[in-house]
Amino acid sequence: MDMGIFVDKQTRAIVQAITGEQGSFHTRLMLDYGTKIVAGVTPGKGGTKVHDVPVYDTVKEAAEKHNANASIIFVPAPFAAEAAFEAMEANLKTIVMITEHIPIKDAIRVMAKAKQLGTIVIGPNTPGIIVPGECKLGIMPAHVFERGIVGIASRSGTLTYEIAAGITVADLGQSTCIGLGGDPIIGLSFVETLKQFGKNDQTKAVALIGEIGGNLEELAAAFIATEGYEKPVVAYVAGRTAPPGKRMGHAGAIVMGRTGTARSKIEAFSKAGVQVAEMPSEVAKILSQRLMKEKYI
Amino acid sequence: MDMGIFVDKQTRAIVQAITGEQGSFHTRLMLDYGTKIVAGVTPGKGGTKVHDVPVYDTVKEAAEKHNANASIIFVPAPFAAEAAFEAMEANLKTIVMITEHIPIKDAIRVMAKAKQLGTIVIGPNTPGIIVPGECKLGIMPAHVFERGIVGIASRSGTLTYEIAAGITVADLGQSTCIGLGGDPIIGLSFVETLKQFGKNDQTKAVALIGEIGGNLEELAAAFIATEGYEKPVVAYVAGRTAPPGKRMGHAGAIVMGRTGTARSKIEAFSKAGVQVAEMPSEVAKILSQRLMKEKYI
Amino acid sequence: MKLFEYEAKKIFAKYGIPIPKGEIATTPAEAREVAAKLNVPVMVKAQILVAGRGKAGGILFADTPKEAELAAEKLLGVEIKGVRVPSVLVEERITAKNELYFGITVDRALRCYVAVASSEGGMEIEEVATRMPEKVVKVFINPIYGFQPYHARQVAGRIGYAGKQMLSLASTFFKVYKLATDYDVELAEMNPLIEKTNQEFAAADTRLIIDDNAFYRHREFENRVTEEETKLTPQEREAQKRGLAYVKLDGNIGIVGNGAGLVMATLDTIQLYGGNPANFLDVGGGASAEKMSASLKIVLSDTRVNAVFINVLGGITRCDEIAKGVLEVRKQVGFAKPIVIRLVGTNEEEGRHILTEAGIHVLSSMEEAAEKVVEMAKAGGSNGYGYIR
Amino acid sequence: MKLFEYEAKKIFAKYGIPIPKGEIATTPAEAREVAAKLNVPVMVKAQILVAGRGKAGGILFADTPKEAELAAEKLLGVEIKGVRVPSVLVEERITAKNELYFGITVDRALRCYVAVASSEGGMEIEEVATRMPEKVVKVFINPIYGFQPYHARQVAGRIGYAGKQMLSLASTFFKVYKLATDYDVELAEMNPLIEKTNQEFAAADTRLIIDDNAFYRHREFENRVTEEETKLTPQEREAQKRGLAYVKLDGNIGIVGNGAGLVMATLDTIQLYGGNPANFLDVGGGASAEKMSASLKIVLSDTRVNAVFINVLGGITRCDEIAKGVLEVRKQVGFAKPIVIRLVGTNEEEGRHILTEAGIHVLSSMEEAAEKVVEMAKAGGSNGYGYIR
Repeated sequence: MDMGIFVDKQTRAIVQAITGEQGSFHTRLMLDYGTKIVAGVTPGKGGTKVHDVPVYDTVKEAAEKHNANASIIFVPAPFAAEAAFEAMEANLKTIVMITEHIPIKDAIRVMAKAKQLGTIVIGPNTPGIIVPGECKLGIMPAHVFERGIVGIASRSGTLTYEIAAGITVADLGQSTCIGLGGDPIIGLSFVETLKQFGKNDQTKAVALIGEIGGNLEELAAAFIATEGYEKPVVAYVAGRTAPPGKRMGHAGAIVMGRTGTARSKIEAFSKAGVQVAEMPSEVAKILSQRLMKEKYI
Repeated sequence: MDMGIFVDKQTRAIVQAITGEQGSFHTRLMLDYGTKIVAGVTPGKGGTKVHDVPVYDTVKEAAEKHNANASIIFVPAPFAAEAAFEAMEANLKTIVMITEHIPIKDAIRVMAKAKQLGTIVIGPNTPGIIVPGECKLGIMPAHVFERGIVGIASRSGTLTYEIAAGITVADLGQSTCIGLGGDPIIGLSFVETLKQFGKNDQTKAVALIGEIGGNLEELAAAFIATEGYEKPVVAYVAGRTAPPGKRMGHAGAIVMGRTGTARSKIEAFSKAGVQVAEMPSEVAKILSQRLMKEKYI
Repeated sequence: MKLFEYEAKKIFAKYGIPIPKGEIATTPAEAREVAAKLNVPVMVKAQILVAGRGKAGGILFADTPKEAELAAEKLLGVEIKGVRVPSVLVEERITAKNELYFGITVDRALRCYVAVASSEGGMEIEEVATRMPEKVVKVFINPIYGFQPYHARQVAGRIGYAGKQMLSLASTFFKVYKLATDYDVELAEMNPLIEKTNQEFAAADTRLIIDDNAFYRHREFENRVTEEETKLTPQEREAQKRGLAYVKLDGNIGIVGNGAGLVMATLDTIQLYGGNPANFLDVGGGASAEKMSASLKIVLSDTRVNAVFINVLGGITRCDEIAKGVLEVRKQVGFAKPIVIRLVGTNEEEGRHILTEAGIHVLSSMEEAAEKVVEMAKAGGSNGYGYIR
Repeated sequence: MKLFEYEAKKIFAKYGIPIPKGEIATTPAEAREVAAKLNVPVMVKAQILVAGRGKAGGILFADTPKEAELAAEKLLGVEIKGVRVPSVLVEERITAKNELYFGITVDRALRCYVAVASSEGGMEIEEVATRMPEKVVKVFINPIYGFQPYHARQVAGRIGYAGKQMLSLASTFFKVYKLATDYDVELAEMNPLIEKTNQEFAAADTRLIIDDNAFYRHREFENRVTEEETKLTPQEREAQKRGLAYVKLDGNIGIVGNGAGLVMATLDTIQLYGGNPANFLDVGGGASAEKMSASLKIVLSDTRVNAVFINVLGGITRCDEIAKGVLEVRKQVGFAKPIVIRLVGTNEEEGRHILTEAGIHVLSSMEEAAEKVVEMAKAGGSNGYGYIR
């Protein structure tokens, strides 16, 4: 049985920009977690090693020699889209883009190619993905996660750890925790993630952590309502107090005119029967109640 | 039974740049031949008519209102690639590009999109396609063609009429005569056309009319040899006397360094067992002999 | 980054998009000169970046140079929707037969650019979309093949134009797309795009928002950013200099946290408990002691603030670094305002230890801390009552 | 259109691709000056567009300015492979540790651009491909996504470079691709691309062929075309002016036909019968009487021609127009040389009628006509023996 979605113990990942500060630091943490980091790529540094991981000049070479199927990208923003193209062309099917500040125009092109090839792109501007106990392809602190039954999809970083920690403390744990990314253009939507969690046996409930900007939450609410989603879903939406026209830290967290308000999202969830937590700590509480009611715990 | 390949009596075509001199002139000739020209397109001339054919501003509108499935393009070279994109997006599946002098860069993009969508592009720089008695989507003189059993694929215009006329006089006639186009980048190759003729019951023999430049003839020869092509094939290759580095009228008819010589093509055909005519008039003669031997006539 | 109307219009004009004749003026006398030069009835338009400028009285009409001068006098230096008017655009007044809309923006859900057009311009397009959805034409742009001239013609046809006018509109739409791509825009908009009585068109008002993340491809805006800085509050300026995400809000509780989502949630929680945040400040991931102390100093320097909430959940961020940063501030500038600290996560023990050693109490629950800080702020944040002295 | 080496190098340099220092010279004195200015051993390179220039003695070495002057004297005005040398490029001589190859060209069969590289440069790449196919790296370029920097790195790695040299090579390859796309090239080539003893690289020789059909996007080449015209034969110049496809050949039988393929086939047939065509001339599709007469006059004006073959199969072209054009020429300039006419197809009857009325005999079979014209040319094309007087 699959423990989580998108990645697992068999995932063989490369790290793009492995020789950089971030890349090298998190390679060590991912290796420590047990993730199979099979190779790294930094153009011009081919032939060297980082934490005993061999480094190549091109993704093609790294992927072919080590039979990789995933990549995590730490490449600086101006070159990150190109890095994603390189990974897609090398046939890596899951790509985590940690990089922040990628121009929208570039992100749009990356997602178009990903759609064509059927590549899963997590991010950009994401903490990554973790299937506790199996695989961590990201920069999240491992200690707040515990193998369990809640699938988390979030547009945020630290707030996710906050809520995940609550879920861990409540002894529910996570099947997978996935950061969709804080940018306006990201590879995965709540709807796509909900579909995956729907098919995943390990996942008994889903937590959606949204924020202002865009309409991914509204689309998720519509999907849940029209499809009659079977697993319990709890939502939290950050940014109720955010003024319009201001970016709240994330490039994607902005109310534009009348669209993208927390209110609109919360109303949409409520209408779809999704319980919305008022405070981060409530997410775990509501999940516990719902899961008890449904006799999962 | 299909009489020919790619087009037939059911083909419903639009003419792009129908209000131009060429477009209007050949629309009349195609209508006279019985081709279903259902609409025309010239931006800014929507609402007018040409030879009673309604004109629209966009291909989308023309195609949707008249349920078209093909297009013939007379649009000037700088806008011809865009016209092809418009036709492809409107879901027209057979596109004849009469236009000459389209830049290579543009043609490459057109062919890439066509491949993606599965669109058949005939040309550019082609006289078009004719299935005698059924459909003429092109600018060739109709009187040299007669319904019959020889499939012709050619990179040339007038030379094709010369050879087709000979085949008509020899009472063999044509199942389809298709001009691949005289440009370096064209939508169909001899190989692709051979495959179609192979599947077409009406076609009992194939005439390939090549010329210097590129290696489509060599590839056709290799295909015939390795696949064991079942129908008799006769070839003619123009340009034995052409000096290297000079364009012989067609943008594509050029010997570059050592590649693209008539000699190389003729040798390849001969090696593949394809009889090569020395003079245009010999094509019909050889075909008659071969077909008599195979008891088709 | 939002460009002023006159800046945007310069760029539109560069692409051959027709705009009304006009010039910028920063004094009433200049406005008079421009109007005299134009020698036609003019509009005097406040150059501010807030929406709804017209309704708020930011656009005045003037039939003579003298009237233009008076109009400029009325607008310059005045605050509209809380923003001071630094300059006015004096522009020929064009009689509109029709007011249209055209814009290129980003569709986040479909992950593509989208062209939006309407025969009903002059008001916000969202309003048209709500009131007359059938009047809004949207064309989603294929990221690989782009917006082609024939798409522009389709759009022009669908909003009701034919013949030469269709061609002329389409040509303008296509130029806007070209501009949008070249300049990495989040929004390029003509609203209203005016159909004149002579059947021609002019972009009477334009908006451009450039993707900040693409500035490295548009070095020409670097100066623009520097100019903008002079209009920032001291806190905003300092945060920008240090690459911190800072947004000024209306309240009195200063906030420092790590992670945009967590800080937003902190603001929301404060409000739930009846408090009012004074700012959003994300210290970022993996912040050093130095970055933490810079952040805290920014918040403390805001005179409106009478209590501070530090909310850190350590992931890549280490709690000991945060603690060190806090102590550094106390050493350097002292704590004139009460501060509530919630600190959990990576190196939590070390961080708590550093702070408790220094006599500073640390909380674990975000909600408890939020409640506490709201209480303090309500009490006026008097130092005596402060949670931390 | 082929560019001269020095023209190509200017463009390569504009893209930041390293090239040897050097300047063009049109006189020996200039060559001396350039060499003196460079103050290093130089190469003096004939600027002609034919391949194999080096082997044909078109590149000379010079260690002193005086030697450079002498070398230029040797080359300038001399004919190499039948082409007069109009100028020389005087260029610093670079010691090569290795000679590489890199080029972007068109793959006709796969309908895409292709990047070709080799660690074996300095000779024609087809030769390398024949002799050491394993030394040729080809990357077919996806028309939608293009040649990306990582493709360039893959190529640089595959021809044996690593580290900084790999990065530097890749950067150069990528720039060549950028240039190739911007300039609509059929071929952009560095051969040899030299690896210097200091590990750096320089494009010692470059070739650029621009797609003639894309000139409307590159107006800067229009003057270049005009300049070229001065080097054309009168026949070539006249044909170019009238937009006729004309190629000069070595023989004595002038050819006019309609359709490139048919004219090529006509040349081939003439040769089969033992004749030698003097030219290729395609009058084009749907030619008017005027265009026909212009074409015929071009062929007749060639003093080498002693017999003419007109081969027309009317499709869009109307035989009556062709006939009228022929008569017009007879009226204007007379027929000083025998002419054989083969005329069939659209309006054949009218065309034949016009010509036979005028006493001109018309044939139907291309082969019969070809045989006839060869016979005439062999007879010296004396007017008395001519098929048409």
